[in-house]
Amino acid sequence: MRITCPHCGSRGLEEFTYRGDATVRRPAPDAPHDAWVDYVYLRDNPAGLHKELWYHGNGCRSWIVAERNTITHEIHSTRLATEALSEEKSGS
Amino acid sequence: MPDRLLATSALPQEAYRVNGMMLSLAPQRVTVSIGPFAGRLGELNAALKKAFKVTLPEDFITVAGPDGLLFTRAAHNQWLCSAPEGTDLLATLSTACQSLAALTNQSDSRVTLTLSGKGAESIVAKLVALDLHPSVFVPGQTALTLAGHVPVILTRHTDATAYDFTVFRSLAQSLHHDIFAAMNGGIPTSERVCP
Amino acid sequence: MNTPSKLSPPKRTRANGVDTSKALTFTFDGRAYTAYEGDTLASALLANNVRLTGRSFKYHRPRGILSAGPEEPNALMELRTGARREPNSRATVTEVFHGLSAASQNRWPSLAFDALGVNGLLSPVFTAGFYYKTFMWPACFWEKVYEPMIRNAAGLGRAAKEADPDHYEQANAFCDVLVVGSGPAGLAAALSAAETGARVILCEQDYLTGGRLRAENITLDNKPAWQWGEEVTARLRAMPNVRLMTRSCVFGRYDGGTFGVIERVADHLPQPEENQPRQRYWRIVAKQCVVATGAIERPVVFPNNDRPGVMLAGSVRTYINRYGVAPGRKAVIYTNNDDGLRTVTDLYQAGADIVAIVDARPVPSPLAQSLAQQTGAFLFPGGRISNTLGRLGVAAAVIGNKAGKDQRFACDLIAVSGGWNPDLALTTHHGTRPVYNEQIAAFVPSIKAHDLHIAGMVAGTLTTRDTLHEGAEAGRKAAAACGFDSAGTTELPSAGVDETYAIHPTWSGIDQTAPQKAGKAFIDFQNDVTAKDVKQAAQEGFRSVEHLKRYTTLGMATDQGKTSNVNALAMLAEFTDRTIPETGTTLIRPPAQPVTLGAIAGPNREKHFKPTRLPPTHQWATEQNAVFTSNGLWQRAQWYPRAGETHWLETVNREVNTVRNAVGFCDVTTLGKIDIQGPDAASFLEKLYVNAWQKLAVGRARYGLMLREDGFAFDDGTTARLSPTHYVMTTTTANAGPAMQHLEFCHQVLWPELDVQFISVTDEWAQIAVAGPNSREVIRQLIDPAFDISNEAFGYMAAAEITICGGQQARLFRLSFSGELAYELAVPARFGDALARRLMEVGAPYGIAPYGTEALGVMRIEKGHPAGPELNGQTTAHDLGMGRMLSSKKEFIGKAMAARPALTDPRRPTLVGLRPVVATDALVAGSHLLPKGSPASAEYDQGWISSSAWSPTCNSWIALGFLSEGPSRHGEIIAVHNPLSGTVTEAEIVSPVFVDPEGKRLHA
Amino acid sequence: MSSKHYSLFSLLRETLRGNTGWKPAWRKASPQSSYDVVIVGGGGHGLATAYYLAKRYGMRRIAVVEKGWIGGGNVGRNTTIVRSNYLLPGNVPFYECAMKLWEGLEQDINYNAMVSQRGILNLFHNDAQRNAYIRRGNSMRLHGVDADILDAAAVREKLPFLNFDNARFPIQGGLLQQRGGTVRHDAVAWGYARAADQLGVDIIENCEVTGIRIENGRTTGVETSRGFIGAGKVGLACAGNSSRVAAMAGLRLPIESHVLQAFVSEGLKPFIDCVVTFGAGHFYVSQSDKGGLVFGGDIDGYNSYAQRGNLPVVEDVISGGMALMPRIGRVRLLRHWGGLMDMSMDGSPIIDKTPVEQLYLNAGWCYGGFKATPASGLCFAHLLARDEPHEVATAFRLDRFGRGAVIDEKGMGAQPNLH
Repeated sequence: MRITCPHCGSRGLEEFTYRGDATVRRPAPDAPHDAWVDYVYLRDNPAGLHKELWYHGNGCRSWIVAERNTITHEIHSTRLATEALSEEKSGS
Repeated sequence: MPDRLLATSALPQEAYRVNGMMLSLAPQRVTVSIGPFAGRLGELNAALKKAFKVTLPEDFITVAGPDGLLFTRAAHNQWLCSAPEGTDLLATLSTACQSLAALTNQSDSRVTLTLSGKGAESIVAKLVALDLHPSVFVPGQTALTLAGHVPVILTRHTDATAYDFTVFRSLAQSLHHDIFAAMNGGIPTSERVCP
Repeated sequence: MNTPSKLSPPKRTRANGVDTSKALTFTFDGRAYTAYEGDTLASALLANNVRLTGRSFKYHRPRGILSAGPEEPNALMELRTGARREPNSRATVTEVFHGLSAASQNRWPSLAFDALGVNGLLSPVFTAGFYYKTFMWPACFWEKVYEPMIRNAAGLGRAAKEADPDHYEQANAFCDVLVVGSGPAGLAAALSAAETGARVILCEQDYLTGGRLRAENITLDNKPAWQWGEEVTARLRAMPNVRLMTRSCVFGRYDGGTFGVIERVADHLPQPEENQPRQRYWRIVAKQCVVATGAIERPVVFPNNDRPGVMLAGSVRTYINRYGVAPGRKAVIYTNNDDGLRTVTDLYQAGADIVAIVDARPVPSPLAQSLAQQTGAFLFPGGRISNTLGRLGVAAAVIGNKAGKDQRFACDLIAVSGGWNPDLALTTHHGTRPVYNEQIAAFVPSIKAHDLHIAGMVAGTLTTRDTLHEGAEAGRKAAAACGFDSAGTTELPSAGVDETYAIHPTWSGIDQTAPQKAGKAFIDFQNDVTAKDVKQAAQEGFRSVEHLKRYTTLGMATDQGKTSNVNALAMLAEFTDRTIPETGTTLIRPPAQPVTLGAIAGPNREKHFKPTRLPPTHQWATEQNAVFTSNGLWQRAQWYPRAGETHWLETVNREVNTVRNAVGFCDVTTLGKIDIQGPDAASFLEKLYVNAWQKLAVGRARYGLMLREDGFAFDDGTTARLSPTHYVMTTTTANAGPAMQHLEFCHQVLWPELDVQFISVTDEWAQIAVAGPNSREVIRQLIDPAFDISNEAFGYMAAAEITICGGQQARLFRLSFSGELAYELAVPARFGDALARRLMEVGAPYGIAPYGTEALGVMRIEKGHPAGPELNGQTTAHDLGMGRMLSSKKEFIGKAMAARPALTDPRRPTLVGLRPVVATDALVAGSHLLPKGSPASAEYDQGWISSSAWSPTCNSWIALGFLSEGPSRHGEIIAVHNPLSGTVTEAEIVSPVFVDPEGKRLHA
Repeated sequence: MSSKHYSLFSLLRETLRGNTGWKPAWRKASPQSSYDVVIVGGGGHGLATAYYLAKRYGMRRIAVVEKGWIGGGNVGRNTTIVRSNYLLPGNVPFYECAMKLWEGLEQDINYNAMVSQRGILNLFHNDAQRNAYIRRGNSMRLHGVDADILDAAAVREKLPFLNFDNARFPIQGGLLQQRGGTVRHDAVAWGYARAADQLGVDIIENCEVTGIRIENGRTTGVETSRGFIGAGKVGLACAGNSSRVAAMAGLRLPIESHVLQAFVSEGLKPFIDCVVTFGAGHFYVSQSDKGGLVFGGDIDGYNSYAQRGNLPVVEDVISGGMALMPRIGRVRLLRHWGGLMDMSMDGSPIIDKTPVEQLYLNAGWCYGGFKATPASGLCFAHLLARDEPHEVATAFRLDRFGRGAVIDEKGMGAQPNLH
């Protein structure tokens, strides 16, 4: 598998570390207990398109949001986490 | 007053030659990392432009300033600035970019190994999973990547046949071994070695 | 090596791939033979009339060479000897070199007489699924009797006993178009793609390009086809945008256009030249790929179809045309298609008698008729071979005519063709199942991928002309997909004759009404799976192809069913009254051909399995005769033995005593160090650590604990404030990388609004701990006079940027892991070595000595500081006795989850100290803690020992452990159970701080 | 006369009559309109559950529905290792229960799954690892499980060909569980299927569950590609597909699906007589009764339903093998493949009721499902039959994440790809 780092371009899997589901959002500090349990433990785990976080630790140290198909392993898009998140914030 | 401490090199100074290629330790330079604070990149570039007539490169390349200064992009939001040994780089940069960026001395963090000679590209290709074709990894370009298991900053010299591997000091001996082993293994027969 | 043969070299005719001027000598089972350069072991053995080459796995039946390629199931050998012994090597792809020694395998005492051939007599018992029904009585016999018996018979060749002496390389290559296979389709594809200017890599697993162009007696542009192949190869070699890799097998297609390739660099040499790798493992990343891997011929299943001398018809032609070897003198050809009939002509021209042509097709073939006339062979239209005879090889074929009447013909070769199967491997590695094509009675690729093009025989295209055109088209399309458009079209040669295929499948080929009378009809030669096994499996309900494969072991041998899978599933379809598409087929898993483990591992072996990180004082420590230990990738000095010390414990005790009583020093560079700067640096630290940071004064350091988001402890260390916006954080050695990743995550994903910058300075600073009552005096010898390090000016947990030795920039921290008055002194890494030497000099009057990680560990246990064994990812702040550090006034990572009931349960095992009732009774880390007097049973288990040491300071064994409700139980005597060693030791539960609990020493 | 029971007698009789009397190992059942219990998933766990439900809990009217062919998931794709060398009290009794069931399996189900207790040896390479293994070994001993600590010399005596003299991370010793070993994986599925079938269980292949019918918060059956099947209780045993199936009932699980690769070499004359795990890299190996080295390592580490992995892990695993056994340099890899792992958030399984009434979950097996098969079946059957957890599976609750009572053997936290 190769992942296109928005900064560095196409790189091999070995340069990256996986974190998982990029759609979960850290609850507010005073959020109810269940919201925290959901955030830390529950996952959609879809078969198909999956937004996920990767860390380009052996490269530019960016956190990246990749949209990848978990059945075909095809990567549809990659974005910097900072950009994807700031867009989400300004969009909401 | 006690004697000054003497510096020790992470690797022996002598160059290794095999199969027409050479692996050597690049001259030590002074290096400072520049990490622009939030939203200050524009001001920082303006300040650098004023002081050194350069701005931080957006691409992963190295640009040259006056007095042997080099600026290399080295992380998502970090650049390495280096200068010849003896420069008080931290002070120079502090003056220029006060409060616009985090400045951290990195002079001792890394050492640079230079691999040069005909066929060097095929040796680099044994260690680095990057497309090294000169149209893709162009002379002067830099990449943050892995050489085998070792993280490096790889730079292709502008004369195209030499490469710099900039590596964390503690890993320098390991990387040196790996490059030397790759050199000894020879140039694959399918490799086109440009004259 | 054996002495060269005195025999005259075998005669060759018209070989297009062998240099008959270069004779070589090799041995097989100790006997010397002659070969020529360009021979495979198989072609050379055939030229020397060696037919018996191996024994099958289960029944130990005599077997000969079946094929001329990597699909070979029978002719497997051990090559070379000693540490270079290579088991299960296929003679059909082994290039002969002078001095090659090959040996048959899986036979005893000899190949011609194999005692385990007796297994064949037991074959009525050894049927499909036999194992699962038996060996159960009595139960205890499995391990004692049955399994040892089975294992004794298991496997084929023997792995070398010694470490592989050769070395291997890894390499990476990138291209626009990767072409796999250099037959007519592959060459045309490479040429048409290269002519557009695209970067092309052409991989050929063989040592010569050309594929079937070399195997067939055909012409292109009125010249032998192989000459066209050589011309194109030469053109490709000359093109700067082409990389031509021979002896390079593309073994797998992985994600993102990545292909795994093994290049056999030196396997054709007696041994690699000095420093030359034996093999090189390539990762090739291609934007587009043309698969032109050709096809593999199917055998025909009939009774005793496994005797040496039964060969694939196409392979017979390969031996004749490429190697100039006629594999037999009296031949029977058995085919169900026109392609197989080519063999008649080629064999005839090579001087063999064509005894009979058995054309299994129901409709008589005019081509077969004319060939029979030409060669004087008996023709059996609609016939079949109903048996073969012979002891260690074919001596006769029993041929049944259309009416079912059998006739016997003496022969030494039966060339069989059941049709051709596209070599699908690379097209199914991503999980796409192939589809059945009635026209050619074979499975063809169904994959539709934007980056994959399939051309030639692998696509089911079986004439030379069409494969050339298809190849050229695929190459052009692939290049176009990379943005290279060609102006013209690639010039292709004109094929000599119109080839026909006209297959009519004959799957079972055996007489269903009277099965097995004549003998076993083999489908999978290597694993001895017969038609009857397939039938029985179907009868027992193993009707899925996957079940069939697993139940009978069909297709699981070293050849992975390349010649057997399609025959088997077609037969399964027959037996279960289904069509072939209904029955389906299995996926082919990578590797497409077996690949050498050493090559995949590459240079990462032995001492270089993983990189080594060396701290700045490594060279100096080596000179001090330090004993080193691995701490992650770091090499650290474990202790520094001195002359006269006879045991490591003696050394460590001396080092501890030195620190406790005088002064010692230790390189602690390996701890992770992160430089953190920015207006929000303090706020950032507040999020990371459980405790408060805003109010830490400049010039001070503080201990901090980090949790994971799930509330368990993650890492700890001290962080010092160098300026209002500048901190330097330390992490544990083990977590330096993960901590950096964590910080980046928190900054980029969770709190991007925080204005903070950070960078690792682990390698930047050589950091040395100087500890002991005399440490201040030693530091004073180094530090420049401008700096005051008196206890008043530079108290415990102070931090400062200073200069030493006359202006050398440095950092000084008053930190103590040992509990003594202690400092950590940091200098730029290049001065680390000199600093160690200087410390030895200036510290000598104060009794200085270096100490290693072992003494460091003893002293931290004496002080009750948690380290790796305590911060094992399963413990909470509460467990570590740091529950009260959790700030209630701010948010931090892990806060919410740390409050869960199970994490704060007071019954959780919590950090305690333990001291044996008898000081010299060892406390062993990993022992469990049970109430005194309770039986050694898990229900009484209350905790465990995480760390222990002999404390020279306490003159006793001491330990840290976790004990349920531990802090409230100080003074209680508990039983320390170590059932692994059968010991129970009594120990007192005490505070985890054994030395100087008031902290007087570190504040001194 | 047909040959249903396997015995020396039936074997002899079939040998004499050309093996023509063997009957299908299990019937090709078609779905009935309803069952008392429908198990979703015809893998090892589902089949074992059905068997124990019928055998030990006396349930009748049981169906196992499988979308493909039985045993096609992880029970047929693993590296065949069985062991009970666990550390944490939530796990040890459960895996030991499985171990004991393995030990009597052949006689119980009249099928030879070749349970081979050749021992499993976990190597350690530094003091911290040694101490952790001592803690684990002692935990095993306290639970009545066999465990022994070997020093480097004892390991050398047992496996002299390991790399002792030139290793980056020298071997210091190992934790041995002699009762651990290997089992012929496919045979486990077939054996349970055959035994369950003989007790009247319907094994329905090529029957994909497409929905879970819920009325008033209560499960009433499953929609399948072969029509609706009513069920008093529905048990999910879908391993890597757990999240997909649970989602049909509106549930989100603390599970991610990941790919784990496995590897086999060409057949070799046996030289590795036990299961060995490398402690300084990601590699474990055993040698099968056919002679192949069966080995594996870490999961690939990203969510996947593809049943195949990538080269970095291939390289990582094989270099681990070479580091441990430099003699295998010239041995060849024959095949590698991938399976879907239902990686739970703490690395331990879930056998529990779900918030939907009459819907039960057996999932989260990570890469350890095979060794658990008999106990998983037994405990799931117990739960389905009695509506309360089996005594050795009381910790495997779905609410443990909320409570914090996680069972985290590796101490990696809520990061499934690190377990």
